[in-house]
Amino acid sequence: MTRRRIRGAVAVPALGVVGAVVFWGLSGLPSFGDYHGQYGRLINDVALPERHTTNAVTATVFDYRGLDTLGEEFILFAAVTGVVLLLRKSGRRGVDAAPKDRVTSDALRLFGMLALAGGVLVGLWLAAYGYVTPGGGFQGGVAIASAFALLYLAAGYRAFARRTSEEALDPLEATGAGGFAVVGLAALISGLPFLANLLGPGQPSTLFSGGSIAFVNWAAAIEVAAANTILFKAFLEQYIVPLAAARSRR
Amino acid sequence: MSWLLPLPVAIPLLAAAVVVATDHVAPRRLEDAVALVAAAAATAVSILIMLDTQRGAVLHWFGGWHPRGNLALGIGFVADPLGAGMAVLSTGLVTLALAYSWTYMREASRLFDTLMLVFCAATAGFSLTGDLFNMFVWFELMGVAAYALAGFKVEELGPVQGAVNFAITNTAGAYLILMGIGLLYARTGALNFAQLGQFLAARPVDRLVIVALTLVFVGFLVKAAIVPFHWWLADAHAVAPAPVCVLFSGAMVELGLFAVARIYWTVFSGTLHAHDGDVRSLLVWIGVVTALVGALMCFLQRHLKRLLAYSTIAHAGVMLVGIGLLGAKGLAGTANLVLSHGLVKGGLFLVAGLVLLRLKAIDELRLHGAGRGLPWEGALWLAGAVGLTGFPYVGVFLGHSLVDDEAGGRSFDWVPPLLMLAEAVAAGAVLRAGARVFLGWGPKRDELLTPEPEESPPEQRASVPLLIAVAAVTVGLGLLMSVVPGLEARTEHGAERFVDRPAYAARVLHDVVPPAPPRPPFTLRRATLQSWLYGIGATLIAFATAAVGLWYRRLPELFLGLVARGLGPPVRALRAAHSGIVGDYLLWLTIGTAVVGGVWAISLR
Amino acid sequence: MIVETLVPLQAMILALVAVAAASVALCRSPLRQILLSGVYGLLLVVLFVVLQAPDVALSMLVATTVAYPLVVLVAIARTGARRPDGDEERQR
Amino acid sequence: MNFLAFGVAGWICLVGFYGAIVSENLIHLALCLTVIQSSTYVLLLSIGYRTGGGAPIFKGVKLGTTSVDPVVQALALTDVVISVTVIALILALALDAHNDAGTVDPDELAEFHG
Repeated sequence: MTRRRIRGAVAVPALGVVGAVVFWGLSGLPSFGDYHGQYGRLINDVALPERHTTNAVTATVFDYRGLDTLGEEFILFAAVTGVVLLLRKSGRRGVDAAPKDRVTSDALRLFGMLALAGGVLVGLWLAAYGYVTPGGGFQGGVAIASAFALLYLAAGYRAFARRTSEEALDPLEATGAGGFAVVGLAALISGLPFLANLLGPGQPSTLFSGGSIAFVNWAAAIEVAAANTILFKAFLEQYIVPLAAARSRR
Repeated sequence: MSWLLPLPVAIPLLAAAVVVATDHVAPRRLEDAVALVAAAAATAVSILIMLDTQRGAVLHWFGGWHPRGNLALGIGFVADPLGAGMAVLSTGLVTLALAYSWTYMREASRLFDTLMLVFCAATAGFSLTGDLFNMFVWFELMGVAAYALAGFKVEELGPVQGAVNFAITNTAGAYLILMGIGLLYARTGALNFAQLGQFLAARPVDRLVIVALTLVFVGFLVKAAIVPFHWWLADAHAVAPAPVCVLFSGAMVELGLFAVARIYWTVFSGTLHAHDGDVRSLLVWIGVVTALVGALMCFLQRHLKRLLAYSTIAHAGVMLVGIGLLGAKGLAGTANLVLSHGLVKGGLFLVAGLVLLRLKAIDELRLHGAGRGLPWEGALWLAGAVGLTGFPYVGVFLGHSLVDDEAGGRSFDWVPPLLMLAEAVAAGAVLRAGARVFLGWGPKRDELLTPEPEESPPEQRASVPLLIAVAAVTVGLGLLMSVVPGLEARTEHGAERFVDRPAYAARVLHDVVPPAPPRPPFTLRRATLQSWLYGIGATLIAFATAAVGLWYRRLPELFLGLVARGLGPPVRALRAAHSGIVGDYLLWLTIGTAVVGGVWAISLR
Repeated sequence: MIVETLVPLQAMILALVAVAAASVALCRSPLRQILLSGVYGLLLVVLFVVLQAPDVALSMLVATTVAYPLVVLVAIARTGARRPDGDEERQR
Repeated sequence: MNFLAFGVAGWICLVGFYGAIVSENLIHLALCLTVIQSSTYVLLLSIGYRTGGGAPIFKGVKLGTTSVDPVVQALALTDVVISVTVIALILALALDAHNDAGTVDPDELAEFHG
């Protein structure tokens, strides 16, 4: 028996006991669909009248529990920094060679550019209306970043690399993440609690509803878009460049 | 001065963003300076907060969302003396580590500085928060920065594997915490500690709460490296750059334990009041086992940083006993231990980093006698080892004797001798390694000790006097922690407030400010005869352990044979269990969860 | 009325999610696994929609259609392919 | 139905753990971690669900309409981001392991000996 087989054999009874304990605990939950937690009801009751945001989830994410989101943005920030740190010795940095693009069709290139434009628009739209309808900074940011990934697929690495230089992305990412902290500190300096709303509640159902939620939301969108683009780039460099280097050597 | 509370988090985060934003324009030195100043500022603010808490807990509601009725609407930071003290220690260690890294870490220093700052902010937020899910967010932030820092030397397999094991086990633990949070939220509709505690205290404990308790505690015990969740620690600590080890051993493990204490006292202590005996016995047991396993494994190491890492596990066990006794005095003992151990152990890791820098090796046997020309490093190493034994009025003595008092007071009289033994053996291993490296005592070969991969030395242009100065300050502060006048009275007072759940809830939810306590006197702890005996006994055992480790071959053959026959198989099995394979670690995590959950399901029901 | 049609729908999707989760976890080849986990992610998106969580569904959608596949496929391609310098032996 | 949702969450967690324990490939292991993580989304959203409740979005809905719990959704949102980032980090580590050792089988990475 290999080590892995033994492990699997021991895991089954161990997980069985864990499962028994967990299911026993889960059976003590209130019935499905019959939830009466006070916290969520309180937020549902106050979000629209007090904050003028129609989306209670966004109000929670960016205002009532905005500190969690600050932490979350920095988790993304730290993870991207970590990925760049961990991959700094391999990929493009390890093999210093210019990649060859496999994409040669002009039509495909054009499609890539259009996809980029379309993706960015969708992303901006998602981010903009986050506090009115579903969506928000995170979803919009990822959509923008994935538009760049599409650009890579359609137009090749060089087009992708040209539009995503570190000199531009790093400051953008830092501005997004730092902007969040600055909004918080601005409130603190004006004598209010950290992340307090400086701008009043605004009009419901418009782009400016929710006061400084708008700023925080856009900071998050910028941070998420830049961070994910850096992340995708760091991974794509692992793939595209060693392959190109291997091909040119052959 | 409640407006101070967000700053230890906001300053380092903003500085991290500034370091990244200016990466392509600012010179490296400027970025290093920004990082160092930000960490120092966070430490200074944390100290101010800690002084402020002497008059009562300090609150800050983020976004200005004060509780409605007795329902918390937003997230609050609640600083009390022990939480603020934890923030001071962890941000202070980051400052010292960044000072040490000034010349020690040159390559990729921008990424390194950024992650250190993020780590700094996360530890401060973790220590100060009054909200369960927010604590989880800081936990993950700390983790993400730490995984990357552990794998810093990507070109060596050891660091990469250590970081993999660290990241995977801790992530799995984090998901268990999150499930536990979900269960608690289902029961209470609350995430604020005070509100959770108040809701649960009004009703008897039920199955949902027991399972939530298990999941949350197991998740944090993974971070705290408690047996059987400790495996990842040595792998990750041994391979990270020395300044990072300081944070891992000095702050991160302790924050796992801090979370256990914080959550027990604010959330579960009310509802579990009638059953606290069952919680206590389990926590004390696994704490004692952790201390003994850590000490034994420590004795078997020859890789200096790995040896120190196992010593951290031994001390984490002692700290868990202090918390697990569920009394204010034991908690105060753990608080003092965290402080003195964090600084002394951090200092020892910095000395190990110096040894690697100057002698280009980290293996005790390879370094045999090589450290004769390094008197400063040798002296610091010796001082640190003595600081970890519990010799009266040196290093961990104060914390240790408080834990012993609590154990005696709760008829756990069998515990203090075992803890003394564990700490003494672990300190003896450090002494042995020091004697071999810096004095050249003992043989050059020893099959008892496990060979581990070597580590490539750091940047050679580092400024040695600066590094020695930082290490000396760190070790020195740690040694002095038992003779700070009034510290004992203040930590005991802080611990009494820490365990007072109703007062905490009243402060947080109803803004009831308790009357200002009388100023405790600036006196030293009067060591009892018992603690003198324990301290001296531990020191003797430590030196004896070191001597045995160096010269055990001179013992009679017959005796050695008997010992080998008796202890050989279990020690070999224990060693084999520390396999470095992440699948094994996950299996142990499952088994540990099954045991903890099973025991509590039966005993607390 | 909505309630009555929703409950069987939720039950069905939950059952599918349970099966898909098992197939992702127990599938041994990473390449097949990423395909299965794409299916699993989309099932989760549907589940979140019927649990009235459109924001989470949208996040899960962008994560499961873009972020996961991209990084995972690169990792698979890089580790499954031959090393750039042509040797597949362990370097140590 | 009453227990199905919570039971499925528990099942996903257990099966994810089993897959991770016997995994032969770090990339596979990372995906098993996402499976474990997904159990927390299912649990959180099932907990906050209210029969007949709509999404907590009050555009064109009159005040006082029942809706599901918005807090668990906020927690799940945070959770999704955390999951993506942690997986990216673990995959980066897996790539490094492959660079250093030529394998991503956790059982073959054997640097430590006790």
